[in-house]
Amino acid sequence: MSPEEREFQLKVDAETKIEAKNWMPEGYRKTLVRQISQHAHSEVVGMLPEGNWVTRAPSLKRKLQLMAKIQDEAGHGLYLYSAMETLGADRDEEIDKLHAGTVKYSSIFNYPTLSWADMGTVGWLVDGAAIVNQVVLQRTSYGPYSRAMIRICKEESFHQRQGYQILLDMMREGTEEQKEMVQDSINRFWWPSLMMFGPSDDQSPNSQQSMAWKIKRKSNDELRQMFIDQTVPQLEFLGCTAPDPDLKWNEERGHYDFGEIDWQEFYDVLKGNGPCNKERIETRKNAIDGGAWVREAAKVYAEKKQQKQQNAA
Amino acid sequence: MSPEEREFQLKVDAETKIEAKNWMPEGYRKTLVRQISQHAHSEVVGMLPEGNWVTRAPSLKRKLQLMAKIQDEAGHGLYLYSAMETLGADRDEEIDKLHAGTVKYSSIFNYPTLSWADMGTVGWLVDGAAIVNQVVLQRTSYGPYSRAMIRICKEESFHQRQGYQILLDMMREGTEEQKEMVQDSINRFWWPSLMMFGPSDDQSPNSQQSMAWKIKRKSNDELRQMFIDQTVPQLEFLGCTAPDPDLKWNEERGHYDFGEIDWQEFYDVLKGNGPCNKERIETRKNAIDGGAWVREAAKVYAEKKQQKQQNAA
Amino acid sequence: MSKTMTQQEALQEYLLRLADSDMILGQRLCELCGKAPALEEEMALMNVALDLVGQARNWYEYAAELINDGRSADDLAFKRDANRYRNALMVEQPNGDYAVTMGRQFFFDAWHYFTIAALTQAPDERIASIAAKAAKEIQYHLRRSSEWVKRFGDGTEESHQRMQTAVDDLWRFTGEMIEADEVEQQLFKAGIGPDPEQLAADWRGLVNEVLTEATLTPPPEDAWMYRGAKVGHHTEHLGFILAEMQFLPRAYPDAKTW
Amino acid sequence: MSKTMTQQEALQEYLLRLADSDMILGQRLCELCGKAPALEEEMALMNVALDLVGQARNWYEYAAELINDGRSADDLAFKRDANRYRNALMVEQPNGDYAVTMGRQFFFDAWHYFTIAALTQAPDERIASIAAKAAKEIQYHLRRSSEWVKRFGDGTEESHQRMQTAVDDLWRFTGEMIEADEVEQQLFKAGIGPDPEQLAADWRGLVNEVLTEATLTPPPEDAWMYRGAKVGHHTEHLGFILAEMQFLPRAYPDAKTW
Repeated sequence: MSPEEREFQLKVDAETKIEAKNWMPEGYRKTLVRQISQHAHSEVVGMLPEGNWVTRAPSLKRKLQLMAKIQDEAGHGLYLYSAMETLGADRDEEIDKLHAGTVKYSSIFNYPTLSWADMGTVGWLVDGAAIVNQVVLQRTSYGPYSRAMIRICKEESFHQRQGYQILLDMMREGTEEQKEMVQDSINRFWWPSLMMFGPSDDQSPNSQQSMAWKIKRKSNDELRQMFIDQTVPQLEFLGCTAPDPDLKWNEERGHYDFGEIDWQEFYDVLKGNGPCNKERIETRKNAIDGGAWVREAAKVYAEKKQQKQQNAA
Repeated sequence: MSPEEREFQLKVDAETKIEAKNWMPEGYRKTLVRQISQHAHSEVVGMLPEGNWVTRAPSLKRKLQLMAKIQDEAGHGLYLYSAMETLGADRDEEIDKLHAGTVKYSSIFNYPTLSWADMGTVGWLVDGAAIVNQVVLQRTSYGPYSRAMIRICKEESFHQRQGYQILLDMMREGTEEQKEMVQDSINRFWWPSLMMFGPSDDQSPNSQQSMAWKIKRKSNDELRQMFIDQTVPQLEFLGCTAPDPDLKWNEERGHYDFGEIDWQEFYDVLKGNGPCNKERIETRKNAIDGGAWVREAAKVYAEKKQQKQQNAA
Repeated sequence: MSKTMTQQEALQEYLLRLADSDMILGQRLCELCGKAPALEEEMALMNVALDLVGQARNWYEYAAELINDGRSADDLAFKRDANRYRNALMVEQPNGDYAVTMGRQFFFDAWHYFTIAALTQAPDERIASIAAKAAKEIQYHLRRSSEWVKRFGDGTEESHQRMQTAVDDLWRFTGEMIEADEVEQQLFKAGIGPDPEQLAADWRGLVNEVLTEATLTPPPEDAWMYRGAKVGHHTEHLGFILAEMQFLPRAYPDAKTW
Repeated sequence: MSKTMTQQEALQEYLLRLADSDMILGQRLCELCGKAPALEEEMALMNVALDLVGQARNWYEYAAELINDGRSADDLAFKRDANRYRNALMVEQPNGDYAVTMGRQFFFDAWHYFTIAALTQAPDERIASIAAKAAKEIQYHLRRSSEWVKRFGDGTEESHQRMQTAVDDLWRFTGEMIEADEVEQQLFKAGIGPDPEQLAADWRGLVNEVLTEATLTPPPEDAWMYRGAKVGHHTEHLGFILAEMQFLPRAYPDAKTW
């Protein structure tokens, strides 16, 4: 280890935040850029499954809530891209990589949203799983990322409660059809939500270095267990079930046991073979490529304006 | 008059049909090409206001009827273009003129279809007005046009009865909302239907020559009066009213009197300032221009196939 | 419109126009979710849409109270068919390219701005207070949309061309916004609504100013105008918007909550 | 699917699949009204759509009789939400360009052709007679769509490229059509439905033949396949299709007739 690396690691170990201006190992920078950009892309792509229902929200209240949530997500994307740019990465370049398929986003957004109940389930399970990850990331070693996480977590928790409330209202006051909608939605999103924590620890080779650098602070399996342990009581409170016959409390472990994840599906979706991979990327690519003339016009106009001001000065 | 012209006029006067191979005055040919192509374009553009509701037809029966009607209209377009081509005109060229705005189609299709009841009203009033015109045109002097009209009239009458039945069912067995829908639809289409017969005779300078050539066989005002006289009893039978306070039976004339048409509106729509002029032409233009590669592929494939057959021979 | 409209009826009608225009424009902007030309625009569009649907809710709630026939604000939004909707034709036009989106927004914002400014002075406190909150939001909408019209008009050759086309195409829907009918005349006389002549003059003044600064050619004032929204005769677009927007409440009529 | 499905339940389910696929493909073709690349195609598309919706009506009517819970054929078509619809994922895909429209049609027609041919032999006379009428129509559909696939594949460079892209993009929706689930297995065993293995083999054979003649590359048979329609898990498109298609019966629930 070089003296710089040693000093860096000491700071990390002492829980001193690394800032943009500080020296950092190239691997640390790269890992962070990859992780933050994936996270930012996920916020943006994550707007699409919600956008799919925002035009069909069933009441003014729910429509406004969903719109506010989507707006927050665009905001999260912006903070995160900014945090990423402090590491010298370029937002447009990273977005190009997303569109070319060389950088990923959370696979969960490759699942379709098929009923209004999915707006509840996405809030409760998907944002819920994200929060479990993000709560830990509030203490991540890189300052700008940590601060973005603190801000984002607060809003995400709000979204999660709102999502849960959608389901709870439907289960408590809804018709049989609405209740069925909720259960069907949970059936579809349960396993994909568990997959959000990534492969199991023995299949996750990059994790160890990330743990040492305190980019990552808990292992995939630890986070997944935390999520399940907090989620099952909420599930029961709803009066719903999980599509997992092996899910049950293990007194000895003090945790819920659960069935084996379908890793084939996980890797399929990751490889591009998910229900909506093609549509999601196409939509984003069309938006950005189709908007090139808009951004160009804004740039040219700003230059003209600046020129005029200079001429006037 | 040249000897040819004299002979031609004698044939016309004797009610002998003029055929494609016969000599005819250039003005006769031009007038016919213009009239038949306008008629063909009207069949095609006329599919659009119906296409607007075919995806929203309220029952299987009505959906099937509307689809069959639209299919018939495409067929009418094809017969008419064929009749037109016997006069040496080119379908693609005439369609280009339509898209460029230099050839017209029936202005009625520039009005929007805003409710399901419009599918009844268009059948009853719009096809009804068209039939009044077309019944007379069955005896038009040009053979191919006359024969196309005979075939078309039969189908149009069927459409008209179906349209009337839609309205009648709604008026007799419908809810208050459905009845209101019918009356509103009649209110919107009444005057535009009367305008379908064109300007009043004193404003219609081309008519006289067309009458002499027996392309046209009755004047605009005569046809309009025929239409009103046959339509008012049907309107009363429906239990609906016309948006014309001056509409009433004139015992002396043996006809219905009616109020003054808003000729300003008529000329506005004709000039392009109708509610849907822009959309209608855009839709047609996009269909044909966007389909250029399709037609080209079909042509190239047919050539390749022919080439192969020749090589094999 | 009925000849014997009471002031209360005129007011209900007017509130529905305000609410419906907000709602439908908000809905159109929702359609753009995930499809905007930049992430900053995603945020801004959803922000504007959120303001509009929020304002719609306020107007619907007040309208529902006045109508007082058991229908809620949600019923007014989700259970009326196109012939009952009273939004301006402008706001139901498709999003088109971003020049159309912004042109539509600008023409509407300009109308909205002066209308709501007048309503902040209404003697009806409920109206005044809804308007006061909305006025601040609309100030931002108008600044934003007029800025985009200028960017496009005075940006690149392509953006100028697109913006001019959008202005020309949308122009025919501007007439009915600034042309008062009986309802609006009656409310003005009652001291509630804006002065129609003043509104038209203000709107024209601002639109001319912005288009001119944007190096665009304002279409002729006497151009042919499309009318009908105020009596429920919309363009063919509205039916499709409502089919999508109202699907759930209509498909699940027994659902009491969502 | 329930584990204790009776043969009658399996049959009802199967009839709905047939009906729904016909209905949704018919609906997609209706969307093209006035937008086809030639007037001859307008006629042909509407002709095919008319056949399909007509067949849908026959299947719905029989299904309604068997289900016998008071719902009519119209109720089955216009009052079920997406989770109850059982059409193949293929037919709900958007029209795209004409290569997509025709590729979708061809993949479906090939399945439809062999399926309906088998059903003409069903011991249930109602099924056999509906199938017999449909079989003639489908023969024409299949001839037409396979002809277009060949025209595009072996036409111009552009059309070849578009057709290959359409085939590649649509391929993932073919798997579930020729992969029998419990319902289809049960009906086959009862002598009603087609032999699943035979159907798959026939479909693959024909598709390969046409694609090859069209100079197109058939995607790999073991490619990843999208599934779910048979249990009501559709793509995101279906909800929008139904919102539009079902609007009137849902918006006017008291209307007894139209």
